[in-house]
Amino acid sequence: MDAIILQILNGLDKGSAYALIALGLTLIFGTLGVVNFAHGALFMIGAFCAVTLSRILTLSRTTIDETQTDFLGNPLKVEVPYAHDFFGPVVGDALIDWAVPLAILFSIPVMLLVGFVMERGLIKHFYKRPHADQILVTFGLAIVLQEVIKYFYGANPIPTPAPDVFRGSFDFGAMVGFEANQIIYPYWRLVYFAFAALIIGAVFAFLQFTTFGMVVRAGMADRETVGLLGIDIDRRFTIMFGIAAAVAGLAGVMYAPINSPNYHMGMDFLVLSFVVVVVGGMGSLPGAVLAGFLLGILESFASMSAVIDLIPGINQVIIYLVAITILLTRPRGLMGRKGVMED
Amino acid sequence: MGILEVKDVGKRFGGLQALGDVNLSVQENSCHAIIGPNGAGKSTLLNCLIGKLIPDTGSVLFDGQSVLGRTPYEICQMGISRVFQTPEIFGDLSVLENMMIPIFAKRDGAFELNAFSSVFAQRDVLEQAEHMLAEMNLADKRHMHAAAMSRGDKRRLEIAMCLSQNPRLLLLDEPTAGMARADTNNTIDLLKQIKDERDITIAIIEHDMHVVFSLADRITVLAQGRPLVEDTPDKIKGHPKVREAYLGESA
Amino acid sequence: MNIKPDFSKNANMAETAPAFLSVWDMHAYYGESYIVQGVSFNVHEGEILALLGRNGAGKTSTLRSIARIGSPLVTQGEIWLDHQPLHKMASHEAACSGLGLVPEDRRIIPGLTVEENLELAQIAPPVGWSLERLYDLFPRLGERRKQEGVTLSGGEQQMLAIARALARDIKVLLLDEPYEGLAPVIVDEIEKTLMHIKSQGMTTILVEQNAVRALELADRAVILDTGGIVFDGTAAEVLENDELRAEYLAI
Amino acid sequence: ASHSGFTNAPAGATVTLGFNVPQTGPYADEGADELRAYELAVEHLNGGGDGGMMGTFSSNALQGNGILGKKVEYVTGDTQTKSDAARASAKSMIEKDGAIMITGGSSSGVAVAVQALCQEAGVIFMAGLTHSNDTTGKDKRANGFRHFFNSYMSGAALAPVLEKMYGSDRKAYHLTADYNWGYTTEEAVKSSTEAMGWETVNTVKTPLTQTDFSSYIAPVLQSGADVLVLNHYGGNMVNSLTNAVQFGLRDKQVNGKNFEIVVPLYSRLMAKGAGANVKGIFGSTNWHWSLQDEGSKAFVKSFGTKYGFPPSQAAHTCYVQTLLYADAVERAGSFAPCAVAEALEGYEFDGLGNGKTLYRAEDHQCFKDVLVVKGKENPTSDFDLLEIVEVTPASQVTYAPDHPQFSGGALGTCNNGA
Amino acid sequence: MFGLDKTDTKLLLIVAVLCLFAPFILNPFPTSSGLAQFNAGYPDLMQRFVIFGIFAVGFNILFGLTGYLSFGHAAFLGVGSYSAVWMFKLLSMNVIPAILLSVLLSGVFALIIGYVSLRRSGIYFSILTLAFAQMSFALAYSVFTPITGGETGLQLALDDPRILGISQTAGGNIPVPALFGLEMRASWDLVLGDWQFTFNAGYYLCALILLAAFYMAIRIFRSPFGMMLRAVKSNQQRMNYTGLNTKPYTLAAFVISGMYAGLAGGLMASMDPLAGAERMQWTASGEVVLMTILGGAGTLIGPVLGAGFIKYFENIFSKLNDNVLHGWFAFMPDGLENLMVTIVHPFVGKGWHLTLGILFMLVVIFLPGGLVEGGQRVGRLFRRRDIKSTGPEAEAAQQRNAAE
Ligand SMILES: Nc1ncnc2c1ncn2[C@@H]1O[C@H](COP(=O)(O)OP(=O)(O)OP(=O)(O)O)[C@@H](O)[C@H]1O
Ligand SMILES: Nc1ncnc2c1ncn2[C@@H]1O[C@H](COP(=O)(O)OP(=O)(O)OP(=O)(O)O)[C@@H](O)[C@H]1O
Ligand SMILES: [Mg+2]
Ligand SMILES: [Mg+2]
Repeated sequence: MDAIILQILNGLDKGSAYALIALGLTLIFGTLGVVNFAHGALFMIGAFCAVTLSRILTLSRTTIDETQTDFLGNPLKVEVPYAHDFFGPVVGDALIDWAVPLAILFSIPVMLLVGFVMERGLIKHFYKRPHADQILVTFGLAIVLQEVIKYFYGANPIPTPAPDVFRGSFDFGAMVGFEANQIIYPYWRLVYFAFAALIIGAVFAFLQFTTFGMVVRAGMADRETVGLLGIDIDRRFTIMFGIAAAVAGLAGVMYAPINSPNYHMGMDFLVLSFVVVVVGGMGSLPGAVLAGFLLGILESFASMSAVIDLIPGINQVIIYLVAITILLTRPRGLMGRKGVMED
Repeated sequence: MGILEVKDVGKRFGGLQALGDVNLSVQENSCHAIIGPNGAGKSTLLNCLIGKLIPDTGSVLFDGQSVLGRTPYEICQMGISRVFQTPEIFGDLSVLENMMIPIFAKRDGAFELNAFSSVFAQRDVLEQAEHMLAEMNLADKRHMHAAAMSRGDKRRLEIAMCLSQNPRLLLLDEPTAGMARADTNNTIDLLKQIKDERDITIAIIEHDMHVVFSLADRITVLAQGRPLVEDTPDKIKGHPKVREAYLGESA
Repeated sequence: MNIKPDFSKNANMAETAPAFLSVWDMHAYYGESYIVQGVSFNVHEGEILALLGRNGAGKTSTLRSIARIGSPLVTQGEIWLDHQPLHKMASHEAACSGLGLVPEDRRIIPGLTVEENLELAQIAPPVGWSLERLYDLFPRLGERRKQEGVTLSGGEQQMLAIARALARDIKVLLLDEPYEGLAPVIVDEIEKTLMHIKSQGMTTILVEQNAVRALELADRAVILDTGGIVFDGTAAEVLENDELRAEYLAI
Repeated sequence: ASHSGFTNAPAGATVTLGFNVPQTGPYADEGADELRAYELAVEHLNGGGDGGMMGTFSSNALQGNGILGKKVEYVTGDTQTKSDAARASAKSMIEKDGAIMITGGSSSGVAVAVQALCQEAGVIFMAGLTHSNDTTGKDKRANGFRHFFNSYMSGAALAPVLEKMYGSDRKAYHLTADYNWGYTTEEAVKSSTEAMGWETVNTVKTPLTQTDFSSYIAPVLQSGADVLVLNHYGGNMVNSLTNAVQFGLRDKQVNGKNFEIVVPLYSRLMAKGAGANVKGIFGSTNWHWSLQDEGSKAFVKSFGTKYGFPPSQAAHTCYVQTLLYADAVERAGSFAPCAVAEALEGYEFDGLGNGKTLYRAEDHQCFKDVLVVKGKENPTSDFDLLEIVEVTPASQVTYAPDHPQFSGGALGTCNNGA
Repeated sequence: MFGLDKTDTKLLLIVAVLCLFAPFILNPFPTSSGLAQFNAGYPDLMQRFVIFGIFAVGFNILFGLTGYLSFGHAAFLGVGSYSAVWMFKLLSMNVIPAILLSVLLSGVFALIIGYVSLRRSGIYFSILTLAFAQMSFALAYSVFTPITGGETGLQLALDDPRILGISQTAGGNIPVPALFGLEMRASWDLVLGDWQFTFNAGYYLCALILLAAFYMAIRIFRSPFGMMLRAVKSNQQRMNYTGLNTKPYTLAAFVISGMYAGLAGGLMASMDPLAGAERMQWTASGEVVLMTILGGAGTLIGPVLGAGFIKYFENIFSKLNDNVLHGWFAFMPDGLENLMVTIVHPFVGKGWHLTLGILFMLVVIFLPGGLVEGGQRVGRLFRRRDIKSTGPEAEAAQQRNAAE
């Protein structure tokens, strides 16, 4: 029983990551109809916003410490962050500690800008082109973005911890009456879950309570006619793209403490996020979110050793197995719209 | 008994009874027109005949055999062809290729793995296609992308495609809409000629009364999913209810 | 490659009264094919102009060029609407300047209900007819307001396309075969509406295959052939000129 | 192919070596470090720089005038850490550039694949970083040599230290990467810890493509285990360790003992990726720059002066492999693979960092001291992340060639190619 | 010729000539020159060009004609490779049975996956194929290790049975794949001055098979079957109401292209007897998609060009290290040399991905029809110049120029 509760919690958390990534993707892919292979790269850039901010905050001057030596036997160079100089050691350290949450603020303008530039400079010309061309160009872009990040940050993962107060875990089991140590849960994952819920809610509200969503959907179905009705669809597409980039970026920023960011983390998530979006159903936001959570939870269950012992290798294939089952039983995924990318 | 027997066919869309208790009998080698106000259920009825929709109730017999439960391609292979209300053609293919496909379907059946001979080596098909294009005044457009044609031309192509299959029952959904007058008249002549020569049965939906009255042997008026009257063209012309609900003063 | 319009046939180009909509020496291409070949004409405020010609003459292309859709691509020419240079605008700007087009294939937006299709038209100012008024004109649309637009019957879709244009406050209405697929009674209804809005000052360009019907309604007529203007004059002139009708309209 | 009796016999005044390392993909940084070491080795062989370990190497055959008087040139390629790409790259070096020896790589899959290729083509393969038992076990080849340690050795070296630190009454839970290297490492660590009295409560395989290990970490505590063994490498290890620490495993008490985590195979680059999470965590490693023997010191100095930071264990292995190859050629007096292999087989040497070392003839595995390390509590720099806890002597990690963990496969005979 | 029309015959002949003379065409630079790094005329890469060419040509039969975008074709490549290696292990080192089995098994595999996946279209189909391929990859890498060799790939061993052959050679080595005694790796060098050209048995076998495969593809493209496939892409609805059953058409296309992939996989294993699981990963499926689009989807020669392009970058650009760069720019003054190396450095060697990414973008932005479109544009340019130079105006202009 507690094992199951535990996996549900894990699943919710994994699911919120999937849902958040898929949410950004479905805005571009499900709504604008662009097969965006660069979405993973946007997620990755978000995570590197956190890395960059923490690098900026820890920008240091070097002083020589004569009492210690480095690996070559020379006096050790010690780095003192400028933040200490400007804000004093206490505030300075606190700033460095809070780099990831601060990066949320930092990343929003950055990602919006990235999204706008990407849409205006590139994607704009590809709405009417075949999906295959979209794949090629966005895949090329993804490689370029990755390589640029690799050039500056290297290929190794870069640890980007959460603020000290969020490190470690709490005993969820003990709180709800189970034995101690049976159901533990890290604080940061709780934060991640809450954050994901917030972003998902905000995006839903924006698209639900304004005509924006409807106009963009209409524009995707038939740009020409929407233009004839006096609507500047280009501008709305740009905004939509910017929002999607920002959502992807935020998902990345918040993910940085969970797994150290590296330059190819986007590619690792790319296939999965496409699967989530399609299983959710093309053009459906709630579908993508639902599929994200569903796959997250099922993946967690499949990783239980009792299950693996029963069906060896199930944890390797569960996502795809579920995807196949759903797509075969429901022609348009969980909540797909008719006619979106069916040909 | 007619070649097409529609019995008690009904179809609902959610709360809307699009068709109810439709009974229709189309005699072999006749032209049967179905007219009626917009949204009366005419296209829906045709959809039920070709397997695009499955009626909720009733039965449809073609030449004594039920068409319900068959897939569209099977129904077509039985000898029913349809021209759609908005032209359905192969936009990415050339006009000539568009013309050849139904002829292949006629010759080779629903599937044939004919992967090693050249399309243009199939002389018989090619000749028939060229002939049909010439008949439809489309010969000079044969190498054009079908999608790049004007709409009137597309419609003529679609009719030609259906005719080339030598169907026993040809269903036409507003075949002359958007066609220039001259071509409309050509089409009427062609249909008449084909009906006589090849003993084809035609069921036609049209709002252009000129076409209806030139072609039809019998007319069914459909209103709100139900047949209102069925009679000969002359009787229908003078029918007061039809005049009021459908034809208006201009007819 | 500058094909100058033939002024001898362009009677009213020389008129002094300032035109409301004026198209001057417009050329447009689909890719490499040269379709609109130097079209010029004027329309005065409150006038109905019939734009006629055979299939493939370039009527649709002309309307699309005026509406600045981008395909066909206008390479040269000026379009002025009420002193605003449409030729410098994108299609949505032209629409906001008072242009409304009812496209020939209706272009109902998939995925949206009837009501959403209409609401969409009222997002960008200025707003025209209210939904209630539109539903009064086309009661069928009112009944079907929650239905997805593309599942409407052909005629209902046509009504929706017209209603959508009226939902915006426009100065010039471009109608591309608006009667297609409509029952005769509805056509009568729409003609009445056109006369009504004309009396309120609406300027209309009407493309229609049923030339006689269009000419009876219109004040003036322009006839197109292979992308160029072959006649520009009053509607009555065409009705009286058998030669013209036979040559370009085949009636 | 030339007619001197073996593949790519050097004809002119130069000899070409092929450095086949991951330049793209997750191990690109490791590959870059390997490449630095190779370049340094070539510099030293050609008589440039300070000579590095050539001065401390027990063999004096190398003169700093290239190999057999021929200037050493090299070509590089990208393995992408995929066996296909690695073989393509190695083939191009052999077929196009005339490389006479191929070396490099940073995973066992690649090492095994390229080793088989070199056997077939008739060139020598000097493995880079490869830790799986199979490389010199069931997939061993006569033309391939490994200077790196292996899963068995990790287990054998770790067990005594773990016993000393954590006692012999422990319950271990293994998370294992679901592919060959993971299997051999799990088996090795399991059998050596069980031998000293530990109990293995559970072993769970995790997919290669897994990035978030939470659902595997979370049940660990419920199992009653008090040690978690992470048989993961690279990104998998960084993530699983990070997740384990996130879940607070290290702060827990189970069975009245502190919960502990063990990482059988450590590398400094991984430790850097995992950041503060490695503090106090034990594992084994092939070599570390803080070793104080003369060879290591010379190498660190030479490398550090040139590049500004200390070398990684992968760099060390690659450097040493190049020297060993060159030395064997000098001693054999020929580039012919079989002659070189003969010179390497059963060869004993010293001064290359891990003390006295033997290239065993039976399986071409190097036997040398293995380091047990621990994540440092107070690192002074980015490189100072691990501290050496124990240098396990070679004798303790040596096993019989027919040890069950290495069974199957045959070395075959050396191939000179054509 | 061969039942092809003139342009197709020309195309086939061009491909034949390219294949035949590839060892010359791909090795244009003398071995001693700095540019020799750009030579691609060594057996392994030449084999790869044609093998991936076959793969892409087959993929294009499905994607180019029907528009169904499969993201799982690498699975068939993998199945082909595994079957071939198993054949080498169990039966003999002759490549013929190995290749036959690869084609057959991948065909069966494609039939099963295609039958299920083709119940959906559009993106849903793509994701279904992706899911199947990813499952195959994940399982091959882990649970199926006993059959697939897992991480290290499936290899030959000295103790394999090889019932119709020998387990090991007299010298105690594993025998190599051969065609009735002709070893696939057998090569013959032609040295002409500073140039060296290598002729390799395996390459020519692959090239012959590519020609056959290409010829078949032309026939399929031009056949009624090919036309039906294009019709499927254009309007399925119309197909159905024309009395045609689209499902067997798409399934046949899927199986044929799966068999092409299996053939490529079998050849790959025949040239280099090892089958790695990465061959089935989505990135490998993605690669063939990229090859096809890059070259020009729906064109005959495009996929082959695309395959060559990507493989060239992967194998040639990744080998350009700083050492090589310094070699090139050595003639410059030191400062300039270093500057040049610094500029070029990020784009070669470990930066080859970057170059590839940039080229993908440039090609798709400026040549919407892929490389073939680029070729056509160049062709048109020449033709236009021809017309110009023969036109009367041009003549007049020339005369004027001469007079001045
Ligand atoms: N899929 C559907 N869902 C809901 N209602 C539908 C659907 N398809 C058709 N209808 C409704 O059913 C009615 C009959 O439609 P049908 O297309 O058969 O009319 P029709 O007689 O062909 O009219 P028209 O002459 O205008 O083409 C219409 O009111 C239409 O709105
Ligand atoms: N997308 C396109 N690409 C290329 N050519 C086109 C395209 N659309 C139309 N054409 C060509 O342009 C010409 C004019 O077409 P247009 O649609 O304007 O004619 P139309 O007068 O509206 O005819 P109809 O009465 O049949 O609707 C036709 O010859 C047509 O083939
Ligand atoms: Mg209808
Ligand atoms: Mg038109």
